[in-house]
Amino acid sequence: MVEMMNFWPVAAPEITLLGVICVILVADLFVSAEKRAITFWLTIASLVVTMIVTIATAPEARTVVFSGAYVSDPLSQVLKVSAIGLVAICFLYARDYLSANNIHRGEFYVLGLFGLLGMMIMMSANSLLSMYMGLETLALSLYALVAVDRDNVNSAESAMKYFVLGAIASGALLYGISWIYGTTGHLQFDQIAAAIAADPEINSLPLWFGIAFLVVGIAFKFGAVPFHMWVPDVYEGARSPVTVYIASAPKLASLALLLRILVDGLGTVHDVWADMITVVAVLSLILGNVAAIAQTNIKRMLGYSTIAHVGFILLAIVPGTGEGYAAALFYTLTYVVASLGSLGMVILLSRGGYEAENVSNFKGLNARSPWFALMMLFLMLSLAGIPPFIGFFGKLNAISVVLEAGMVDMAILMVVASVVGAFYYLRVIWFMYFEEGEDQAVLQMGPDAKLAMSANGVAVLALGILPGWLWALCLAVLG
Amino acid sequence: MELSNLLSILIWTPIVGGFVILALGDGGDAESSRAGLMRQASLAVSVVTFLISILLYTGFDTTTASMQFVERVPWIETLNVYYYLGVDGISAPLILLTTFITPLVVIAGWNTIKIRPAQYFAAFLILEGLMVGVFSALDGILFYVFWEAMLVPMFLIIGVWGGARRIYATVKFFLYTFLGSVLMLVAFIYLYRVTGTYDLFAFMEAPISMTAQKLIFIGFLLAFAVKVPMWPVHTWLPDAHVEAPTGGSVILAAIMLKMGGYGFVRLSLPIVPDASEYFAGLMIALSLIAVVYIGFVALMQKDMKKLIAYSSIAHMGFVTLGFFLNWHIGGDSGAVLGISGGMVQMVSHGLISGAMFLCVGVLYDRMHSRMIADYGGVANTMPMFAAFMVLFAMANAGLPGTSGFVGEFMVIIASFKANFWFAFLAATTLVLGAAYTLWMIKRVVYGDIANDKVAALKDLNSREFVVLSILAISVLLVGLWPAPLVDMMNVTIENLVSQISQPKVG
Amino acid sequence: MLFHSILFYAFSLVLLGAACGVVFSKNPIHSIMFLVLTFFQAAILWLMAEAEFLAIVLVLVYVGAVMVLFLFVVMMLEVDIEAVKKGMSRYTAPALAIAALMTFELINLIWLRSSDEEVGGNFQPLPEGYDNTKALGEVLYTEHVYAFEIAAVVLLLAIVAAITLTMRKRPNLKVQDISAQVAVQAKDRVRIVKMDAEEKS
Amino acid sequence: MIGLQHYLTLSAMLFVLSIIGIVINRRNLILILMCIELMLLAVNFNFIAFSRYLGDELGQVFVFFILTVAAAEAAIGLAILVVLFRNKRSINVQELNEMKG
Amino acid sequence: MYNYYLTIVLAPLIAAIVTGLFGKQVGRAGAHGLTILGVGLSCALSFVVLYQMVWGGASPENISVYTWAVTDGLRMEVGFLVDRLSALMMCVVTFVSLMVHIYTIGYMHDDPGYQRFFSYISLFTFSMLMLVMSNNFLQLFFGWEAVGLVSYLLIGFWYKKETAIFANLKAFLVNRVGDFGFILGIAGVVMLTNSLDYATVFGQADYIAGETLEVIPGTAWNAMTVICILLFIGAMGKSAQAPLHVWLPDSMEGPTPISALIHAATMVTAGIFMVARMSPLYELTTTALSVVIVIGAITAFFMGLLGIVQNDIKRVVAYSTLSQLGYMTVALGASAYSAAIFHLMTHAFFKALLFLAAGSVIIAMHHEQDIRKMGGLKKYMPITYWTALIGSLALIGFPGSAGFFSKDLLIEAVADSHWKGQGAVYWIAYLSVLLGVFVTALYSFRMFFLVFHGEERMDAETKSHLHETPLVVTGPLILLAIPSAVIGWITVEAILFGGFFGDAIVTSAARPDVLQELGSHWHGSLALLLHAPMTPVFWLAAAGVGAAWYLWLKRPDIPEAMHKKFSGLYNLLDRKYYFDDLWIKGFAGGGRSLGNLLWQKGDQTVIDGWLVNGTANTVGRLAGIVRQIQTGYLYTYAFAMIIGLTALLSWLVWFR
Repeated sequence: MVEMMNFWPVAAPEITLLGVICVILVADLFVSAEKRAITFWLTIASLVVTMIVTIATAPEARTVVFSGAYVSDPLSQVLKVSAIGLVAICFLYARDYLSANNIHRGEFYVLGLFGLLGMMIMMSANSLLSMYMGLETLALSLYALVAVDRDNVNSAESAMKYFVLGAIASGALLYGISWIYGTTGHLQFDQIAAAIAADPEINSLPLWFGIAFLVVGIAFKFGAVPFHMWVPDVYEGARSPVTVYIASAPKLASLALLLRILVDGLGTVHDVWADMITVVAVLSLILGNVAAIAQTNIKRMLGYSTIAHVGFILLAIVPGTGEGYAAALFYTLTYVVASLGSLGMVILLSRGGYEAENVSNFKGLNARSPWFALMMLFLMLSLAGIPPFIGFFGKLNAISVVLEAGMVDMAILMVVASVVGAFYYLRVIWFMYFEEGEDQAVLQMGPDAKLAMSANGVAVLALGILPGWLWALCLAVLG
Repeated sequence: MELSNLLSILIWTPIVGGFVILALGDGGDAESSRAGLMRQASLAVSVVTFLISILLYTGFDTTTASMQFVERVPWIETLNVYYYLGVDGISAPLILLTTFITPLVVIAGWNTIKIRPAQYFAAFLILEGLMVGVFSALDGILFYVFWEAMLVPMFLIIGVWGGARRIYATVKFFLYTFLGSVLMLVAFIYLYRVTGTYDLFAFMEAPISMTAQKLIFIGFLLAFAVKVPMWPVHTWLPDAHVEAPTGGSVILAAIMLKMGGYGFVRLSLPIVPDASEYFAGLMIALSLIAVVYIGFVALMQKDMKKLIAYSSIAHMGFVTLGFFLNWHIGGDSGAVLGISGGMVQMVSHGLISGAMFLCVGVLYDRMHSRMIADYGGVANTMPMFAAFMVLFAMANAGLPGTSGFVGEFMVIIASFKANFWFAFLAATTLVLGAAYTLWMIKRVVYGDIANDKVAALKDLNSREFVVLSILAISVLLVGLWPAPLVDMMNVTIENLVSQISQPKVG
Repeated sequence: MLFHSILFYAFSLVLLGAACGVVFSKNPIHSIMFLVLTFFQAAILWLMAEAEFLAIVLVLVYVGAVMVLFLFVVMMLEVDIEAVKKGMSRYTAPALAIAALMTFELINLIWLRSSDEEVGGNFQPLPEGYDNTKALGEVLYTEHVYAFEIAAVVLLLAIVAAITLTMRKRPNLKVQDISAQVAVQAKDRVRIVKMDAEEKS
Repeated sequence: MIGLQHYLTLSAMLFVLSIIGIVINRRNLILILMCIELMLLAVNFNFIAFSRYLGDELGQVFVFFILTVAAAEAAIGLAILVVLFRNKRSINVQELNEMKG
Repeated sequence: MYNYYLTIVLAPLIAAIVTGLFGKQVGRAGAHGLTILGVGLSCALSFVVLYQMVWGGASPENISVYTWAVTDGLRMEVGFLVDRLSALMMCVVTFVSLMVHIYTIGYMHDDPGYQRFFSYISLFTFSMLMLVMSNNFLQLFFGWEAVGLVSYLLIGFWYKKETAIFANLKAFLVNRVGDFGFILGIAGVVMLTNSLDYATVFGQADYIAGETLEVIPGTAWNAMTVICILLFIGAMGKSAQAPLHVWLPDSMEGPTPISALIHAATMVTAGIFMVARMSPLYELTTTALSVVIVIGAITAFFMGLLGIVQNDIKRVVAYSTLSQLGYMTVALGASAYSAAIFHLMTHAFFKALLFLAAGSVIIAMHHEQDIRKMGGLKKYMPITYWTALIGSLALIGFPGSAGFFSKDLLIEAVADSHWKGQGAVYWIAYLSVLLGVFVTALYSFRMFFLVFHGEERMDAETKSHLHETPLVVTGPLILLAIPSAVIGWITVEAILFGGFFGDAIVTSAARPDVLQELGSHWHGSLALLLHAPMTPVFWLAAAGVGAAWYLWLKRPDIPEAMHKKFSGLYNLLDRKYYFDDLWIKGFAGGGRSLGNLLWQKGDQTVIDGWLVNGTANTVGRLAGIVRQIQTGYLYTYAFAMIIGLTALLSWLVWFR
């Protein structure tokens, strides 16, 4: 039983979060619809508490508890802190929108927090079992979140699609896990790695099949081609706050999924999965960028753009170097900040009953609000990878590691794809600046959300001007 | 004044000024006193920047080829990226050109910008800072950051204040140039992987295999060729110029095109000299095609701005021609002449094309047409303007005594040393340049008054007069006495030539 | 052990047949029934593999709960059975081809390196006194307590989510709000409205 | 003698069948949910077979959790189905294409 | 002397700048006062310089004013080389210019662009002086182009006239074609010597004579020949040699004073001057000299023929200018540089005189220029009549006139040239100049008779206002008539046979010096005069005058009849051998078509249409296809996943 108790305070973040979720769940029952802000602020407060706990209880070195099911290491710390922050900002953006659309219910926050819990479990998972459990926690929360607006056909439809495809993906993932388990006899990542190292016989077709199924599951979570098809529909169909949620923190969880399984567990058979990931990444890069061009719905467009960005992240993984993983982490972190902001802007422009979902809704934004037009400009440029915004450094590092591995063709593909991608980001900018908008209404949003949005926009510039520390951090975590 | 951080001051004064003006805004009303204040502030910032840049000239040491006014502090230590600035004889004239042209552009847009003037001027100021940054950056990433960031204000300038097809033009401009420069980024990263640093001098010293050199050269080539622009990647330029507001056209032609030429001398030649040698024939061929082909194309333009845009391409052909003559000149001299000629041509083209676009802008402000056919006999109603226009046209045609002649002359002489036919084709610009420029002058300025609109034209106001006079004086000054300009670059270029003559295949 | 084999093949065939029935039958109710059959066959096969605990759980949880839920939903939704009785999707042919390919690959993989002596009999006999339920119970609450807790969370989450999605307050539903009744105060009960005396105009 | 390979083969066939069921079915969403259950069943077969083959309980523990999660998943899936049906009055797969392109 | 030179150059420049920029402030009187003062000062000082050179014993001076730029060891400077050649040119230029300035006061009296005009001609004087006084190729090119610029501005002076602005564009562009060769020539010089300075280049001339140049790969040509021909192409443009002559007749669209100054007396002779200046180079290459002489001969004869059919008074003079320039060029080609310069000088006076006289007639006729509408003007304008007569006689080389000495000796020189017995080139040159004499006399006196004699064909309105022009017009006529009459007599011996030019003009030691040979027969001006009737030149000229008299005064019906009978020939002449068509329709039109083709097909269709927008469209179409794949159906999505999965598995099984 001594071994049983050492999980505190290593697993404190998850435990704290679960605790506050229960508190909020109960508290929300006693809060009337008009006073829903209490739930909101309680949620924010609990996130702050969780964040503090996460930082405060961070162990000095890599610590494994729960019989090897849970690991706390710098990677999990960085990912968790980022995820908590992203979720908090997402909630800040969401509140006014939700109340304006009569879907302001405590469940939204609870489900969001459950999702966060799932992500954190994934980030700290040290075995395929806990990874799977975390993954399902996250996935089930997301399915429910997408459908949270019960009266919206599109939400329900996209939730259904997401659910079915997600179930197939987790089925594939499980099937893969079963093969990994069958060939190595283990579920813990370090043991899997050790088993493969110990017996070269294992490194053969059955294991590879397992890996292929795992790659399908991972690629689905990322939304990489050809397992991407849920992405645009879910981005479009979900209500905007949910889209913001899906587009931000879960990407970090996906990265954790990838890094934990493929690197921690299967790092020794890097060459097997590298080729698969390369193919998937190349397809994502091409298809994501090309398809985004033809979109008129900005959420859908950003959905496709996510696919393209995933291509970058995956390509950075391919070389299998520490620097490459760091680059992937850096890219993901910087990407989600910009993604959060740009989808947040969709919320910012929407009002009760009016969705600013089309790219054309951004027309004339510069006349309506020069400041937020500028913020959106920053975000778009960051996504397009134009310096001095942070997105550029993400691309820089990704291309750098790819070149280091001698994959010149991939590097060229990456830059050419980013040129194609620049087009649709530019379209948003030109709608904001060059065209007259029909909508002249003043932006309706609370000061907290506006502040968050400004901070988000400025962050992509500020990070771009001083990207050194973040890169150093990523290198320290994974390099 | 402390000169050690002069370059930083030159970069950040306009950028910070621009952001302040952007933040203060004009309240959306071009007629308001707040907008007026912003105009004055913009002018003040640009003039102050120019005045500070004079220190760069006075403090510049023409006897050394090494970098001056150097600043070097770590920026991104984990990537070995430095905030590394410095100028030599190649970049200093271009920085001066930048700081010189910007106030003129600000003045030129004084009353003509009716929508969001504060943003307009702020965009130009930020652009100015970024352009100075490009010319002074000595670190690959810093260079690239300035290089790309520059696209954004220009994109907005064309898109917001441009003409009817501005969106097509500005997106084309952006994507074209972006496509070119991303490959340069790949080349930079490759060099970083070889040297472990983004220091341009480390790039220059590192031995690189021939295959790698060729690939790097191609990466650079696309970036710079698009910017210059060289045939056949020039087609963004006419569109961008035509649709851009006057100030945008001026900056685009006067300075942004120079980025390409600057890139060739600063990066391509010294970093991959062997590949440059390998590709020199191709480069010369493309340059000559630009001179001849584009000369003919310019002849047939119906739109004044388009005509000047095409003439810019043809003139920039001389720049690239001069730069790549080195390996075709057998004798002991001539390479320096070619590169100096190219550099002088860049400065001179900056002045002349800027002036030409301003002239068209003057007409456009009055008649809202750029079509040659809408004009005729402007000299009758605008004699003062006609005088300027003819002067600048003559400069554009490369008349001796104007700056347009100096660079062309040097390059033609140098190219004769390389090959008779190089010089022969290059010299066709004497005929073609005169033909397209003066034919336009004939149709626009001369002749009887074509229509009532022309009859109602008013001659230059004092603001326009001042701008054009300043440019006219500079065009004549450089034409009559280019020695100060040439002396500024001589040592650096000689050093460059000796540097690129040594193979560095590793 | 021939008998064992025969049993295995027999149940397997029934299982696959039932699964096909799930996929291909036109009436969803039939599909559910086929699924129940499938689960039963699976439970039997698991028993044959000496995984008794899971076999029981499968029957209890799936047949007892999940399948009932399915049935309940199908009946509750009053789905127009006739309307959904349409043919197969246009991907049928290529999908079957792909399926054949995938099956071939998987079976090829499974039997690839199996020499004759290896085939069958590779399940180690369980030690004497082995109790599957006990063995699982021992590790479930110690070694796998973390996953177990998460499983609890997942179930909680499922409850919350299901309620969120399906429970709705009907606007016309007349229900008592006890907390409001308790919290009522005197001034809420009687409202005194001051009115001006009516005047004839 | 029946052993690992037999179970794996059965599992593989079941897995493929369930996937095909999802693809070729254009009638009924409930059927798709059922196919998902089938798929998980196939996975469970794999785990149990491997667990027995390797002689440790890990696989069976995993199956236990899969069963739990599958139940939760089924609940949420059906809840979404109900929501969808309330909005569309249909659970026809072919009518589920409001969003595309 | 340095200050003298600077003053000579700068005085007209300053006057031009002040009048040009502050035209309103200085007013009309100020404008002409200032410019005449400036040019007058230049003229006076030029004569002082010439005096110093010839009689004062001053040696040639080579002075650098300032360094324009230095790079790559190439010094580019602005400086003066003043020797007798340039001193003579300076005097001619400034004197004619001064006359024209004065004349302009009358001619442009009513023009609104009065100040502008004075500014231009003053600027021209400056440019021309820069050209002739230059000590290096760079400045030469500067002056060369600057005179072209002023010529452009002045031809288009009346910019409302469509013909004028057409003519000035044409003039500039044709000149540019010449300059194209010229700058290549300069570049060639730099290639061989790495210097632009005359002294350095000429100093190295002998060393580089053997250099070769591969213009067409595999064939080594003599570099000097190539360079000299290239430089001569420049001269052809500026001095209007066939086929680059087409601009000169059209340039008559400008005001008459500038026709006199620029397009007769000074600028067009810049080419002659340049070749003379480059004599150290030309002497090294007989091939180039052959080219020069043939071009000159063709111009001299065939352009003269065109004068016969012209009816515009100024155009007739213009064609005669072309023809005379041809003469000078022939002399250059014959290595008789001094003869060419001598003819240049005399021609400057009498041709300026003729133009100004024509201008005087035009003023009197109220800007009517068609000689068919004139006649019998002798009694109305006596001064003009007599001065024009002097000019015409000088032009045809009437014994004793300035033209007689220069032209007669020029023809002698050609006859004596070392080409003798060397085949076609010699005979082409010699016969052209001989027959040219007849032609010259014919068209000169045709015009003279039609204008001043015969019946009065003008309308009554014009006739009623006919009177002699004022003194500012006639004064310069008289002043120019004097040198036209006597300058030859006075200076012929000194210039041609006295080694007047010293080192400025070099002739090859390898061949007999033509002028020396000529000088061996020289017995003084009087002897030559007396010898005149014994030369074919005299009789040819006389025949020309006689024929003109007979055909246009006595029997005007004959030309009419011939016109009809030989309409083909007439058309050929009337259309100027179709050279204008070649240039305008052929080259200019062809250039425009080519430009259109490259623009429409090359830029718009191929590069923009196919490559740029084509790529964009392809991406767009791809996007459309991708959208098609995203059908919205769940089974499609699932199917895509399964295809992906199967692909991965298949790859593992078969390709790994």
